[in-house]
Amino acid sequence: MAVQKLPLAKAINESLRTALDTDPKVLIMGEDVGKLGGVFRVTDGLQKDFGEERVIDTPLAESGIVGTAIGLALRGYRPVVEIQFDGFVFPAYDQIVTQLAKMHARSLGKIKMPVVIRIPYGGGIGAVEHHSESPEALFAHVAGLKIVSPSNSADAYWMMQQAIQSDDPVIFFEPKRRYWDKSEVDTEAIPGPLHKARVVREGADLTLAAYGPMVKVCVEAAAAAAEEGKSVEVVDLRSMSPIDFDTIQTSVEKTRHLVVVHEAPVFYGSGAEIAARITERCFYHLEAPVLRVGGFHAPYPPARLEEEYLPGLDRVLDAVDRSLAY
Amino acid sequence: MAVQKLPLAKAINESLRTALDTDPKVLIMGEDVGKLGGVFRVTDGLQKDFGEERVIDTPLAESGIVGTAIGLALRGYRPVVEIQFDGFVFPAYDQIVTQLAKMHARSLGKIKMPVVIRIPYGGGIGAVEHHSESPEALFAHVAGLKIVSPSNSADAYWMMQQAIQSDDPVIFFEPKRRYWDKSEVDTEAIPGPLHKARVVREGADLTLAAYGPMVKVCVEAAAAAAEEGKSVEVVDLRSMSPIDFDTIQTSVEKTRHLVVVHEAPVFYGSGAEIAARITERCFYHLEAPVLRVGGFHAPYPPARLEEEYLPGLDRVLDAVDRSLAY
Amino acid sequence: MTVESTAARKPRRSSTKRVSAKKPQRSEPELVQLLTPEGERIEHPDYSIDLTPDELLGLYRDMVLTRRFDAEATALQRQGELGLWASLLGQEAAQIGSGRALRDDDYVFPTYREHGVAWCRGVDPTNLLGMFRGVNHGGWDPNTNNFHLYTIVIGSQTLHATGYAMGVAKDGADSAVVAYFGDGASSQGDVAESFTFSAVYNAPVVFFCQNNQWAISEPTERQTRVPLYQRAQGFGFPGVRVDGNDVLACLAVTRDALERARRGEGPTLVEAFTYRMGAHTTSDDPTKYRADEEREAWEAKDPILRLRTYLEKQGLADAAFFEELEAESESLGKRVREAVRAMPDPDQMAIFENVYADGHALVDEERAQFAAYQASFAEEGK
Amino acid sequence: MTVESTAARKPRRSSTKRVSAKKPQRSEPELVQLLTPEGERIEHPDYSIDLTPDELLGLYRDMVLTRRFDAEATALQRQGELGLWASLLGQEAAQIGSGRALRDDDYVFPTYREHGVAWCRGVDPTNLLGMFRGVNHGGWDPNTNNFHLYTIVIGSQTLHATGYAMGVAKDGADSAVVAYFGDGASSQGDVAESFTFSAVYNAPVVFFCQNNQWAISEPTERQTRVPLYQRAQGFGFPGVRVDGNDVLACLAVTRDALERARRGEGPTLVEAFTYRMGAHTTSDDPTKYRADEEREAWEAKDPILRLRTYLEKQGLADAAFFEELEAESESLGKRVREAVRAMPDPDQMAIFENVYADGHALVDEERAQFAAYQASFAEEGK
Ligand SMILES: Cc1ncc(C[n+]2csc(CCOP(=O)(O)OP(=O)(O)O)c2C)c(N)n1
Ligand SMILES: Cc1ncc(C[n+]2csc(CCOP(=O)(O)OP(=O)(O)O)c2C)c(N)n1
Ligand SMILES: [Mg+2]
Ligand SMILES: [Mg+2]
Repeated sequence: MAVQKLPLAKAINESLRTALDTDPKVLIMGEDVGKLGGVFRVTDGLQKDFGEERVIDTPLAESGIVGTAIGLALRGYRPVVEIQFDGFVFPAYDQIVTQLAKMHARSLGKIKMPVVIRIPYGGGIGAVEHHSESPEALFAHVAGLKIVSPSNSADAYWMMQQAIQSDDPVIFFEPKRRYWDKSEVDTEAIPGPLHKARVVREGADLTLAAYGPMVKVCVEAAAAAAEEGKSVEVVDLRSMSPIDFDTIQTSVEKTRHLVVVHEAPVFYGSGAEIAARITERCFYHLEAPVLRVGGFHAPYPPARLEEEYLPGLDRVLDAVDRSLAY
Repeated sequence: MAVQKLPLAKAINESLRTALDTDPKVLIMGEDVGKLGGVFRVTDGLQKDFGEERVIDTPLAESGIVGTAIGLALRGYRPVVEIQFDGFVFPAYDQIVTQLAKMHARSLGKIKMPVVIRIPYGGGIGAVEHHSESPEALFAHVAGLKIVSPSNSADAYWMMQQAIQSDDPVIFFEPKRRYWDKSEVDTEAIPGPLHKARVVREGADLTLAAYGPMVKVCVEAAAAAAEEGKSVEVVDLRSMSPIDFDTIQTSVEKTRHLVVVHEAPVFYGSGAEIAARITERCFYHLEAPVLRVGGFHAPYPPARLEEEYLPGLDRVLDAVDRSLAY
Repeated sequence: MTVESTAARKPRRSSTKRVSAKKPQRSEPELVQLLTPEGERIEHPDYSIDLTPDELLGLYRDMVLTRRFDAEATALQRQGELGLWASLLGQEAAQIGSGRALRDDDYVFPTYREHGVAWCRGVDPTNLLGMFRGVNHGGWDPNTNNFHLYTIVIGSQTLHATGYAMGVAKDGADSAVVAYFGDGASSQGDVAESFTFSAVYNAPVVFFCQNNQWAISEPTERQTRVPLYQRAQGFGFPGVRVDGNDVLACLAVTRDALERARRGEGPTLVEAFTYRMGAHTTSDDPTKYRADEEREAWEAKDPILRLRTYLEKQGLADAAFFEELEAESESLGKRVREAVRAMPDPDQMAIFENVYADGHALVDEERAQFAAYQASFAEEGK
Repeated sequence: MTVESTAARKPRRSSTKRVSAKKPQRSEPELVQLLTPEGERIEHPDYSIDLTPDELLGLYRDMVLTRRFDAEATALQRQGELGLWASLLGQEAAQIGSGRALRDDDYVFPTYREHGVAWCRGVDPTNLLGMFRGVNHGGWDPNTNNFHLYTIVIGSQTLHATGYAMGVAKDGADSAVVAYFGDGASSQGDVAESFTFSAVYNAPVVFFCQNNQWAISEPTERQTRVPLYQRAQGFGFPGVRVDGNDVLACLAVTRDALERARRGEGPTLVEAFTYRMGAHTTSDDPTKYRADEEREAWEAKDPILRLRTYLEKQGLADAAFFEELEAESESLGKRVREAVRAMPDPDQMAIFENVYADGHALVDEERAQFAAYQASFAEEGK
């Protein structure tokens, strides 16, 4: 295959296919992942090619899905679990937080938990309640979990490969409104580390840090800012636990301004952690406080209001202006 | 009763008794809350006096407890639910996050959810796994919930009264290692607002902000610092959602140094939110970055290590020194 | 490649053995039926019903109008007026039969598909559409018609219903509560917990499971290997399977279960065996996972058709009745269409409303900031 | 005060009616029993067992040593050597009977009370104490003895067991898995979900519920109004109630269930009807909620006593055997006592170990900071 232009969803599909092909211990589990190929078709065709023993339609019970995935991992399997939508991960929250995350430590390292939990997340697709949320902070606070989110097809492919190969549980947040965005994937490339951030656009005056669906918005904001003569650097964080603070720090030491952007509510969100730590690391470099652009402290609104709710180009640029005005 | 010295647990017991007495719609629900009076005896004697219809031993199922409490609230009741220990709230997480928190907004304000969830939390009692955690950030990120924690008996009494009277769901985190600490309760006092922070010790050089079990540690740290000639102000936050940023800001504008202390892991914890927002509000006042003292990014350790894990006097003083050294 | 890995790729004999053992431990159980697919009235030893001609015509009218409304909603989704629609096509008898068994003071906890029950409760159908249009998450006051908001997180409403029923019992009232859920939902822990709580507290609740045989793409075999109504017994209360396409049987069985609840005999599980004739929602494509023949076979058991046959055979309805109903359907469709199109978008400041009943400082702050931010564009625009 | 509020204070008639209706829908079911409390061997039509004298003596020895170990642990807790202990007193037959039914390649998922099962698996008893002493959260390698770590979050291990069993089936192996849980746990959604998954995938798992009649202070009536073994049927697999104080019956019934699992016939629920003779844990005070007479009545059914009576009646054991066993018990107690006292506190840097298998930048950073911070005291101390 080598280099190919693929939609993000298809890149994940290819990555899962590769994993099923190379490691017989890899399993796909979830609601409707079989014949239907998932409600977003991310697992399309996999059951047909790998059979019902490898690509498993589960009962409608998220705690059961994650709980049995833990048991399968104990038996030596590497389950890749799909949660149908962000808002439906909570029935599995207990198994994730009290069991999956802690099993390695509880066993003093004897047990490994190579489980990937795929969660299509975020808004912007005009959906009903519970289908547009960004709950990553609720997992990142929990030790024992790793949290990542790709912003483009190449990362989707490679980060999924790495997540499956990881001996730690990885929550893989898929930016559902980017599923159909095409970009290049080189399946023979040598990928960088899973938890390393990437500077996707260089700039001198201000750093925008984002991940998943908001990277695109930030790149567009940087382009718009450039037209006004502001040189904005964009960092794609890729990982929310761990966070690659070194890359952000390097950027901020240069630009002296940082704005963090995510869809999730700002209050207790990942922007808070980044702001707190980068302020500690770059106290004498920062010319403005770290600003945060994100969701409000309110339930994700009905679809007709999501454009206002979601941080868009204008809100990001507004924060850029406010930061630079300090 | 008026003014009396009570252990914190007993103050809550009295507060629940008062609520049961004054409002026939108030119910107590949970595992072992009846004859046993709860594993910490917080509901001691209540079933005896108010009967099994008001003080209800439930099946061993936390999702069921919160889910039926929601139904009872819909019917006009005001359930006060006990979760036996911090680590056992997660089976109820889905009902709390997707139902309890959102019902008011979902109904465009038609439905109110006067449900209190009591959670004994935090470490320091030498317990086994899951009995010493501080999961407040996992709730504070969620819009629709209010999160509070008292640090002393008077607050325990009055904040519980206010939580029960609130038409919003309140998660009431009880600092279990302070259950036996006695302090004065005036049951005829006129309490301040539920979500307002309180300056518990005035100081000029640095602000320590804490809540629940860590307030005591911070007050002790302030006393120790005073001996070294450092004047430390201590703010008892009392509420983690909303957070009374105004009170912290006022303090920090004076002291220009802030250290936030909590037992919960620092990463994505409430200290992050406070650091981010106070830095934004007090950018030109702060002479040092906001420092955070809290749990590590690791599961709460076995009891024989908890003294090292928990932020104690020394770690707080160390942060005070580091902040003042900027 | 190791031996183990080969095992994972090809099922071994013993693995196959296990799989084959899965098969038909089940024999199809008896359904409670009072009206056959051919429109014959039959008797059942435990359930009887005696309706006036007007009541029969009423049930027919309810089903026809519900279907018409549902079809209109599907069309509105295709026209872009709704973002999504979850059709009840095929489940009219289960919903109207159970819905018409209710008293005003009973309380209903629906899923997202109980449009027919909503109809019986007197909820204005256009109110149901707000959520699917994306203007709100629930567009009616649950206490006006004792009909709770649609719940999307599968199974969670069964606990709300149980708690509500516990409250009814505490109040000494003799109303009952109905919790609707699907075959897929039966796997959720919350549903099991609601069985436990309702049994232990003897709560006056009826669990009404519409087994439409699919949970999106998954057939019921992915959720259970025995008929679902049997689930109740192990929790200590009765379960009964009713022909979900027989409106009379659904009415009789639900009425009986409600009476049990009122008499203080606690919960009952009713499994209405029916069929989802359409897609899961307008976003779904059932051709990916099920054969047309299955749907066609079920069309022969259409709940509306069979009651019509019966009414006609019995001479209870004449052409005028059907024509009038057709006209009424058309005007309902028109009314719904117009109402949806006229439905205004919510004000953007609604984002900040009703997050809390008693207010929250941060919400106030964010509201003010957002208002100022929006105003800054208005300024610029001038 | 309103009428409603009065209602909430005093139960009204209809409320009382509901309550009274709760009562005895249950008649005590038949227990599988092979050895009566009086030590008589009896036959059961479906379960039989034929043990050699050595096997019988082995079971007796297992129970005695387990009880001795348990008593030692309780004593060690009183002496401050352990922070907590969850005693299995009274449940020896359930645990040894089921534990001895297992093959080496079977896998066990315990709660926090399965000390007797651990014994059967060959886990060194002192390893069980680390968690209760507070030096670790689990002190053995689960794969060494196919005995998973103790799980404290009630019910969650039943899903792990089911997943593991799904894996066994996938591998084409003929081993089986046992999930232990309590009567209280039966209410948890996870347990119901494990029933659903195991039934749907026909997983080779035995659910072994020790109904010791109490969940801390709550009697089983707070969890169910029918006997728990009946729960299984509604999920499509068999449930059986066994006399949990009869080690022979527990062995026979578990063996049978394991064989079913191995034959590819899927899950079985075994309810071992037994009694928690002691407190829930050393932190608990049962005088708050239960009468002494109840415990006393159960002491007459003591699992160890009845096997002893049988052995003596049959002349299978002489005084020398019991004396030797007594000595062995004493030396076990001593060994455990000494081992616990010698158990070192963990190194403080262990806080940062094994959080991740592949490392995590923040953990590395915090570990380094903490080490430097600790070193600063050492500096000062110099
Ligand atoms: C907790 C949860 N998980 C997943 C979903 C996504 N989902 C919506 S409907 C559905 C299938 C429901 O099947 P069933 O209970 O049979 O009801 P039906 O739609 O057939 O009426 C699923 C999986 C959800 N809404 N909630
Ligand atoms: C999810 C969860 N909720 C609550 C607890 C606290 N707790 C520990 S043991 C117990 C009772 C368990 O009863 P049962 O299942 O009958 O087991 P037993 O202790 O009687 O062996 C409770 C409520 C817990 N450990 N986990
Ligand atoms: Mg269905
Ligand atoms: Mg028990």
